[in-house]
Amino acid sequence: MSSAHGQGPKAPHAFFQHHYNTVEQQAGAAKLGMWVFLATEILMFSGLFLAYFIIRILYPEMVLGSHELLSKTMGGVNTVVLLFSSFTMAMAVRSAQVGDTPGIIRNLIMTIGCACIFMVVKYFEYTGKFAHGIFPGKYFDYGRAAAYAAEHGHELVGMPHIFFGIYFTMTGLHGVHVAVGIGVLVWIMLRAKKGHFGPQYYSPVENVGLYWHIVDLVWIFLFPLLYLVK
Amino acid sequence: MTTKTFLHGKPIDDVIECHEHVSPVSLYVKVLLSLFVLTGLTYAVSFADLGPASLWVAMIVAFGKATLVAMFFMHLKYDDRYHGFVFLSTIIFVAIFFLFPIFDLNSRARLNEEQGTFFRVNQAGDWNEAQRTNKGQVEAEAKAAAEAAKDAAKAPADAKAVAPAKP
Amino acid sequence: MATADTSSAHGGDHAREVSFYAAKTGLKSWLVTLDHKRLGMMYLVGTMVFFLVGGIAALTLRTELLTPEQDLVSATTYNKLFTIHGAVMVFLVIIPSVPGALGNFLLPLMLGAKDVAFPRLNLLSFWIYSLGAVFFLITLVNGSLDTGWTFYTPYSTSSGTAVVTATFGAFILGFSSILTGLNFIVTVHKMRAPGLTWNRLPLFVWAIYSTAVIQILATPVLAITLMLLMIERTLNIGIFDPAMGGDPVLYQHFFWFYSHPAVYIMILPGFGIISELIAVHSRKHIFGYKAIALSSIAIAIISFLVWGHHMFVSGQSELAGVVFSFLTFAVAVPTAIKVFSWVATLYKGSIEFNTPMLYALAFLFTFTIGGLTGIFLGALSVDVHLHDTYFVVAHFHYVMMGGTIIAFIGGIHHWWGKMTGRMFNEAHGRWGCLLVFIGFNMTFFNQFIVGQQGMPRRYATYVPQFQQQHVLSTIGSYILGLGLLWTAFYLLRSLKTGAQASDNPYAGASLEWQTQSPPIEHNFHGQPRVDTDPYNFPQIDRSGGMDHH
Amino acid sequence: MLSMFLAPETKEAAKAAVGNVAAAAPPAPPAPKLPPLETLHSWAMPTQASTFAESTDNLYLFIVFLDAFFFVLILAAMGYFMWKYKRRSPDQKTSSITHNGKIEFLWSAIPAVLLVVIFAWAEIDFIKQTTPPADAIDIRVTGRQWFWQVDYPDYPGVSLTSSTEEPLITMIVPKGRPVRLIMTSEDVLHSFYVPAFRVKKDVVPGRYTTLWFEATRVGEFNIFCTEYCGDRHSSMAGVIKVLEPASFEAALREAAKLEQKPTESVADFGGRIYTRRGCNACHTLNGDPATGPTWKGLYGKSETLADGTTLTVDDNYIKESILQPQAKIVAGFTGANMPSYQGQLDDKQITAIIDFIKQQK
Repeated sequence: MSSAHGQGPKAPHAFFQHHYNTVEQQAGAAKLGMWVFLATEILMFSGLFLAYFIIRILYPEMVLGSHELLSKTMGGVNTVVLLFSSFTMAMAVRSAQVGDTPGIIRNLIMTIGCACIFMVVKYFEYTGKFAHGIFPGKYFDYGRAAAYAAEHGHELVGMPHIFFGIYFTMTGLHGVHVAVGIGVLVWIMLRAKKGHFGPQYYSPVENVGLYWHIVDLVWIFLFPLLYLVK
Repeated sequence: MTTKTFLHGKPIDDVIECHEHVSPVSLYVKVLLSLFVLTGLTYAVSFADLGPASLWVAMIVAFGKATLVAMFFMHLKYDDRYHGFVFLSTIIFVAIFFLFPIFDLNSRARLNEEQGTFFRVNQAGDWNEAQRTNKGQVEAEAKAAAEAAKDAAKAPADAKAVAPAKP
Repeated sequence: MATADTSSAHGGDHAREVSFYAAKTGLKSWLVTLDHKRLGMMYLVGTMVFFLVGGIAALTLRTELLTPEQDLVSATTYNKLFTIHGAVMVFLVIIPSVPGALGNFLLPLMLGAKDVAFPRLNLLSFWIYSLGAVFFLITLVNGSLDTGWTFYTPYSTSSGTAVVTATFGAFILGFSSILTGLNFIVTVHKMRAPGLTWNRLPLFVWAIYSTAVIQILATPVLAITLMLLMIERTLNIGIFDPAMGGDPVLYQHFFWFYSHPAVYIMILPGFGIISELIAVHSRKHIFGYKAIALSSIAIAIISFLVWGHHMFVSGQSELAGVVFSFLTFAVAVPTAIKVFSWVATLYKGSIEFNTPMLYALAFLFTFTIGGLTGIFLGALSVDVHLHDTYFVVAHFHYVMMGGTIIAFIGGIHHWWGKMTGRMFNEAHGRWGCLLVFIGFNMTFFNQFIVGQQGMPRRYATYVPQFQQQHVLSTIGSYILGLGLLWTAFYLLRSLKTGAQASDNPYAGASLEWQTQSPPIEHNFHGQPRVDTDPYNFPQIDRSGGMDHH
Repeated sequence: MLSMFLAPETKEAAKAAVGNVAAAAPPAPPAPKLPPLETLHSWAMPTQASTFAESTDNLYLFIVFLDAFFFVLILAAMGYFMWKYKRRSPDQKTSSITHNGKIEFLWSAIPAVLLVVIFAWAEIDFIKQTTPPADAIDIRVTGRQWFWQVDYPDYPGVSLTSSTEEPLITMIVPKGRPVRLIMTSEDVLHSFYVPAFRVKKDVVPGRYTTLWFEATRVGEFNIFCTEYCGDRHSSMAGVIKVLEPASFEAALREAAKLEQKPTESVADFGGRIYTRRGCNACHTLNGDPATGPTWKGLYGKSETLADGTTLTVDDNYIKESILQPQAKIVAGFTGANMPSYQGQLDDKQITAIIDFIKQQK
């Protein structure tokens, strides 16, 4: 990159690992590693998406009937929250690039805040479902769920436990990723407070950012598929 | 032998180890606003009755949003092209993974329709029954409650698990 | 030829440094090591321990099959034995063996790097492997597993054995595989020595790289499949279990999307070893370097398009079967190219019949049989007859055991001096190879015949007329077991009594031979540079640039 | 724990080794006594007894010869090089050849063409095998752990089963008439395989799969289950009998008859039903628990049910268990999935079974 900015090669920083030859090599390896890791994340989620599509093909009416029980508003709020957190994350990386440490911290705190809001909304969504007997798989209580659906003017068709099984699995795995994301965001925020990051070295911020964006990307697909599509 | 310095298989003066690109804040803001607009669009469309097209519309919008995030927030637009290659080839392999099972499912449906399957029969049927007879793990009262409530909720009346037709 | 650094290229000699074994001592220096060489040795020990466990299971079930009746073990135990044999051999031995042991040890050396790109991730990967292994051991004591290594639903959702524990073990092992693959991809991209361009990479590196690509793209799907299976078993969400509205054939799609490419995770590193062995021991430039390198990548990609050939009779749509069959034949072509290229490498060479080369030649024999019999199984109408019979058992043992394991053993011999600093006894090695070769063929060749006559696999009892062949198979398996034990014996013995290995006992030209045996902690004195490809033996030998014995 | 691998074991040792699932550990079942598979030589394919067999075998042989040709070619080249270019002196000259575009193209293209030929041949045969003719006789096959049940929709009331212990006629088909099997499973995956016919298809729970064939030889042939289905997978075998069309119907009626013979006691008749209707797949007579409770000493015994209540096994409980197996499950057998015999056994037959159970003391 150095050539792109017309500066000389970067000087080794405090976090330079000796098995690398140059700072750029270390940063490049970290970033490529992250992208390859993201590829595995996408493929892992793709299994659940495929399961979802297969279920949709096998039981179209059941999926359409069941998805009415999900709250579009809560899903929509979460979508907006996650998109905004992606924005603040990108801003945190930018702050690191230009050496604005308070900016990194401010943006990371906003990102973490959004992630927490997301989890809180998820908590209310889940407990709201559980309260009406909507559990995954064999714990699904057809009677209470059907009564709940009837209250809201919908009708359960076929075997809704499958839809909610996949719903809880997909959003659950995504939720786990958000929780892990909160953990690593807090970690880099603490490091940012110690002043570890600047234009010379910001790989961790950038890579956590990439991870966070992929969590957002997955939700971009989950939201319409589970909550919206008719 | 040349006197050129090589690093990682390339002459050192050409080597690009790590792209850095600082995007302006205004770009990020524009991307965020577009994402919000697209989200609003899917949300609005979900209330319109588009039939089978709604899945396609939703997916196209989602792909648009994903592209925005990947290109600008994730810097793919300015990044080492190999990273984009990794990302795109992942999508291609996901497509392969999706293609064959869905193709299989669609092209074997013919036989199922001829014969009538457990699937089709069970769909309107009593999955709780199937669950009890096969697993016997759910508490008895939960099942009883489900059974009773189901009748009340007027679940399809022909809710009998139908065994394969026997002569 | 490659040089370790400029001064040694001009004949200057470094004072010998202590090897990586001696650089640090104590248990902790192993358990938390970041050194790829130590991790490679630990993988070697780990995989060999489980090779023994899987082997004992195999010999026990072969003994049961001496008679058509049920006598030595009960049917339940028999089912557990073949499941343990399969699951341990696949998940704990063959998949991690070559990349984990030889790949870790050799990849950075071959690239002229000080270590892999992410040493800490590498350590984590090893400990994840160990954790997965612990879950398998828990499975063994806690009711074992009787589903077959494929965990087909709905049997796996209803079996009374420890399916969740075993599945969780395999799930964890998947992450070890993913992280190793990730590490290797980045290492190959970013850590190559100056001058080591893509078409100067040793073919072993190409093979490990292609393997890593598959590990990255396929293993996450295994992880999600096993996760769904665990959820299905505990919560009955109804994706795979027909009693809950799921589709068991869908499970097979999920499973084979990983497990067919996994076949190439297992065999591609073996291909890489064979390319090295044949070129070095016949002092010839490998024939068709580009074709071999690119065919590895081609195999890696096409392997994702053929998984349905495991499902020709499973009830998937016939049309899908036809498509998968066609693509299956497509994957045979790059494999054929490799075999032809290896044979052509021997042409006008100077072939030395030492132990590693004997294993390479044995590989050519057994793997060719394994590959050619794959054609029967790719052909739809013939596969209908042969599917799930002993023919399949024989076929995949010829590929997995006769391919990967024989290549692995050959590779261990080839790099034994480099890894341990000692040489094994050559005569002992040749006897071992002979025993393994005879035992292997005797065990599995018969099984093609019982298979084509309709003997289904996974049978604890069988029709009496197959007994003769089964007895022969069992005797063969004892010979094979003996050969392997003998090999383990003389290799371990060489650690004490073996002659000191020179830095480059076989006059190899790739970078791993440019350092001490065993290597120093940071691999090289100074920065290695490369100005030619690693198979330029005729030129090297002619110019006398390399010591020849 | 590893002892299970190491020592020849007694039943007790097996139970100890499998720990918490000891209750479900079944006894060693006897090997199925099946008619030998007919083959011409000890290395040849089984008898050709269907219209598919010949063309499948032809393709098989074609691949055998092709493989043999290439194998010999590769080995001959390898052997010749090994002999000719063996290292005889340490400084033996080697060629500096690195590649040859022409020959590399040839050895990629020739196999590719041959493989396409094989694909097309196999594909044509496969399409034939998967398209049953319209006039085929339908037979329904149900796979269960661990026996086959075969029903003939055109002959109401005719039902045959395989047995895990005896080679029973499981299916009767006329020679020279296409037969279509419509198959499903009631529990796990099975696979219906007749080596002599070269046909095989998985039997999938929750779905129907079909298989068709036209037998060309009168005789008895083996049926195997080829998809692993649990403990007695290897005993899930049956016999398919091919008859001249003229004698087909009478033989079918005769084979399906499950009536008390004049010379037979009621309990003996019950014993016959025990093997003919697959009860023996899950219930032993020697006291060992298998998938279901043993019948030895069952009658009059006090059993604890899964819900904790106890009852005495009497005529009514046995009858109920046959007709509604899931109603009252004995503790420890909740995972077992016994199918209902409602409509498949009449009162007389049930009485005979009860008598037979009474006899097992």
